[in-house]
Amino acid sequence: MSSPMRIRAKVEGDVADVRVLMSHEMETGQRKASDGKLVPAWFIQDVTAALNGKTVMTAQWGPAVSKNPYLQFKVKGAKAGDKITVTWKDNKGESRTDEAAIA
Amino acid sequence: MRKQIVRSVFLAAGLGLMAGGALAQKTETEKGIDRYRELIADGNPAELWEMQGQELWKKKAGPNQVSLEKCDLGLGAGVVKGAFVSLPRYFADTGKVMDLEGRLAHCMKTIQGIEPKVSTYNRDDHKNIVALVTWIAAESKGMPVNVPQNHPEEKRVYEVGKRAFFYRAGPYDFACATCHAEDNKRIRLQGLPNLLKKEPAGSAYTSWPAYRVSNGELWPMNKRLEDCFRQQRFPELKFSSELSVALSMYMGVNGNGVASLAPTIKR
Amino acid sequence: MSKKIVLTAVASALVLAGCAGQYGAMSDLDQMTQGIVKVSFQEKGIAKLDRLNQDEVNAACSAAEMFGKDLDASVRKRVEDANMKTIKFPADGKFIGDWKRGESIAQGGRGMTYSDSAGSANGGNCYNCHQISKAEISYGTLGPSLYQYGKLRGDGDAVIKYTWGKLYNAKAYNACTNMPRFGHAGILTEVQMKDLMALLLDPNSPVNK
Amino acid sequence: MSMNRRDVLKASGGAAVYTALASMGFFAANPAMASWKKEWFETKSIADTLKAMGIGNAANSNDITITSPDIAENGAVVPVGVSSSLKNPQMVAVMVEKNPTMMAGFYEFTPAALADVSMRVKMGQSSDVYALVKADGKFFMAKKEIKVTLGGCGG
Repeated sequence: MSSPMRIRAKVEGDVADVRVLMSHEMETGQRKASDGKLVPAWFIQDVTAALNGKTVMTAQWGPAVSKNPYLQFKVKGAKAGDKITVTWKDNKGESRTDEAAIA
Repeated sequence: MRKQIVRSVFLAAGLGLMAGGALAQKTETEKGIDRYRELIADGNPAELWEMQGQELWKKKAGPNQVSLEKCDLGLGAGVVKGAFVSLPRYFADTGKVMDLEGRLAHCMKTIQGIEPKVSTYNRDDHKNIVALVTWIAAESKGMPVNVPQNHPEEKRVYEVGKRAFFYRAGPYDFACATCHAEDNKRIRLQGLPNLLKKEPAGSAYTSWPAYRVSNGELWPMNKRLEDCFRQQRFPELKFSSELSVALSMYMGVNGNGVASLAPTIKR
Repeated sequence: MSKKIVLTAVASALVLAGCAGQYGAMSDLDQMTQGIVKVSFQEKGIAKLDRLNQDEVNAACSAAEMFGKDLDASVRKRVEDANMKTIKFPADGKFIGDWKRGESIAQGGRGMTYSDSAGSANGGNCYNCHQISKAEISYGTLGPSLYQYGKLRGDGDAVIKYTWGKLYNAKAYNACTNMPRFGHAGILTEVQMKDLMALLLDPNSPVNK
Repeated sequence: MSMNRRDVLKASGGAAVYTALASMGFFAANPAMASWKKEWFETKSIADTLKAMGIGNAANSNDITITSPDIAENGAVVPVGVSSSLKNPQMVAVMVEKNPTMMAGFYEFTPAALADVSMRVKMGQSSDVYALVKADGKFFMAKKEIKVTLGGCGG
C-alpha cells in the first residue's frame, strides 16, 4: 500500500507552480542488499498531471529518478481553487492518485 | 633519546605546514556544495513523514483506542507547538528527564495502552515515532531553542552530557569532542559544527529530524547520535538511553536561543 | 581496570581548572557518567562493551579537555612515554611500501564499526582529516595538510622513524592528539602502514609532486 | 489500446490532436495506456538515445536553461531543472551521460503546461547532463557538467 503524495500548488498571475513529493523506493534493480542479492527494480514509470480533470502533462521515468521523487512543473490558465490531480504508476503496476486545490 | 630527535624534527619540519591548511576560507568546492544544499532544501521529502505524523497524532490506536492528543510533551496535555524546542526536560510524572522520542513512547504506553517496541530504528512502533517526531518538530520551526535548566535533574543531566561529550574511548580514541569542539573543521567535505558554541550547537540540535539523501531515510536525533557513535567505533547506543538524553540536553542547552530548523534535509 | 586512574586524573584536572564542585563533588558526576555510559550501549557485531573502557591517556585527556585545559606536564610525560614504548618498527627494517596501495588505504574509511565484519581490511580514514594528494578535493581539515609531506621534510632516517611512529601511535608524541593509534590499536597492518609511508615519503608519490 | 499514443500524434500532426484527446480526459482516464518506452531507457550514448527516439538531429540551443548545482554533494539526489523559452514546447527529456543508461525521464506537455520542470536524479559519477527539448516539432539540446563528490564518513 502506498503513502499519499504531498502536492502543493500556488498560482501567480495565471501560472500555477506545482510541487509534488511522492513516497516511493525507486529501486534501480542494480543495488545489492546486505545479503549480497540484487534488489529487484521497482520504480515509478508513468506520471500524469491534470488541471481540473484535463491532462496537462505526462511523464515517463526510469530508475535514475531519486528515491521519494520530487517533481515541479508549471501550468498555465490556472486560478486559485482549481484542482491539480497527479497519478503515478510503477513497474509493478501499482498506482496512486492524489489531488490538491491550488492556493 | 629517540623521542628527543623525533620531536625536534617535527618542530623544524612540521610547524610550517600546520599553519597553511587550517585557514577557514571557503573553497570553490565548498561554495558549490552550499548551492547544492540550497537547491535540495526545496522539496524536502521529510514533508511526507510530517503528513503521516500529523495523522498518527490524531488517530485512535492501541487497546484503549484513543489518540495521542492528550499526550503531555512538557507544555501541557496536547500542546505540540513549542514542545520540540524545549525538550529534553524533567517530567514530574515519571521523575525523569526525557527526550521527545522517549516521551512519545511513554504516551503510547500510558495513554494508548500499547507496549511500544521502539528499540530498533524505523521498526515496529519506532516507525510511528519517526513520523510523529517529524511533524512535532515541524510545528516548532523558527522558534528559539529553549531547553530548560530549572530542575536539579535537568542540571545534573546536562553535566552528565558534558562529560559524555568529552568521553574518549573505542579503538580510535574518539569522543564527540574529537570532531565537534572546534570551529570550521571538516570530515572530507562535511562541515562539523562546533557544539560548544551557541549558533552551531543550536543549528545542529534542530537539524534533526532530517531526511537523509544518502539512504532516503528520516533520522530522528537518537538515530543521529547512534550513528555518530557507530562511526566512533563504539557499540550500539540505545535510543532514549540516559546517555542519549544527556547528550541531547547538552547540545540543546548549548544552543538555546537559536531558531529551530527541523525537519531538514542532509546529505 | 582504570576507574582509580580515571578518578585521579579527573581530580588533578579539577585542581588545574580551579573548578570546585558546583553540583556536589565532581567525582560523583564523573563516576555517574561512567556508569551511564556502560548501561546506555549494547554490544553489536564486532563492537563489544569493552570498547567503552578508557586507558590512562584517554581518561586523562577526556578529563582535561572538558575544561579546555592541557594535561598536567607530569601526566603528559608519563602517558607519552608509555605510548612511545608501544611503537614497533618493521621487523625487516623496510619502512616504505607501495604508494599506489597507500593512496587507496588513505581513501578508505571502512572498518571496525559494529556494521563491519571482523577480518576485513580496514581503511586508513586519512582523507577524512587530512589533505594528502592534490587531486583529491574531498578532504577533511581536522588534521594538518600532508600535501608535499616528503618533499618538505626529505626522507632521512629521523623523518622515516618519526613518521612511522606517528602512524603507529600518535599519542607517543602528543598525548591528546585526535589521531587514532593505527598500529597500537590494530587498525592497520604493518604492510598497510608501509604503503602509507610510501604515499607520504616516496618521491614518486603524487603527494610529493 | 494497441496503437501507440505517439504514433497517433505523429500521424495526425501534433498538438491539436493531443489537446483534443486531453480535453476529453483521454489520458487521465487511461493512465495505463501510456506504454513505457523501454527502448528509450536502455541506451548508453547520446547518439543511440536520439536514434532510439527516432530523432535525426538535435541542434544546440541557448534557449534551454539547465538549473542544477555545479557540484553535487551526494549523487543519490541531484536536482536538475530544465526550462525553455522555445515556442510551442512539446517535450523535455533529461539524460545523464555516464549513468548505466542515459535517460532519466521525459515530460510531454499540452499547451496548458510550460516547458519548466524540475526533478532529482541519481548520478553514479561526475557527468554531463543533457536536456533535450522538442518545440514546434523540432529538437534542441543543451548540456551541463555536474561533478559528484563522494562523501567520506559522517554527516
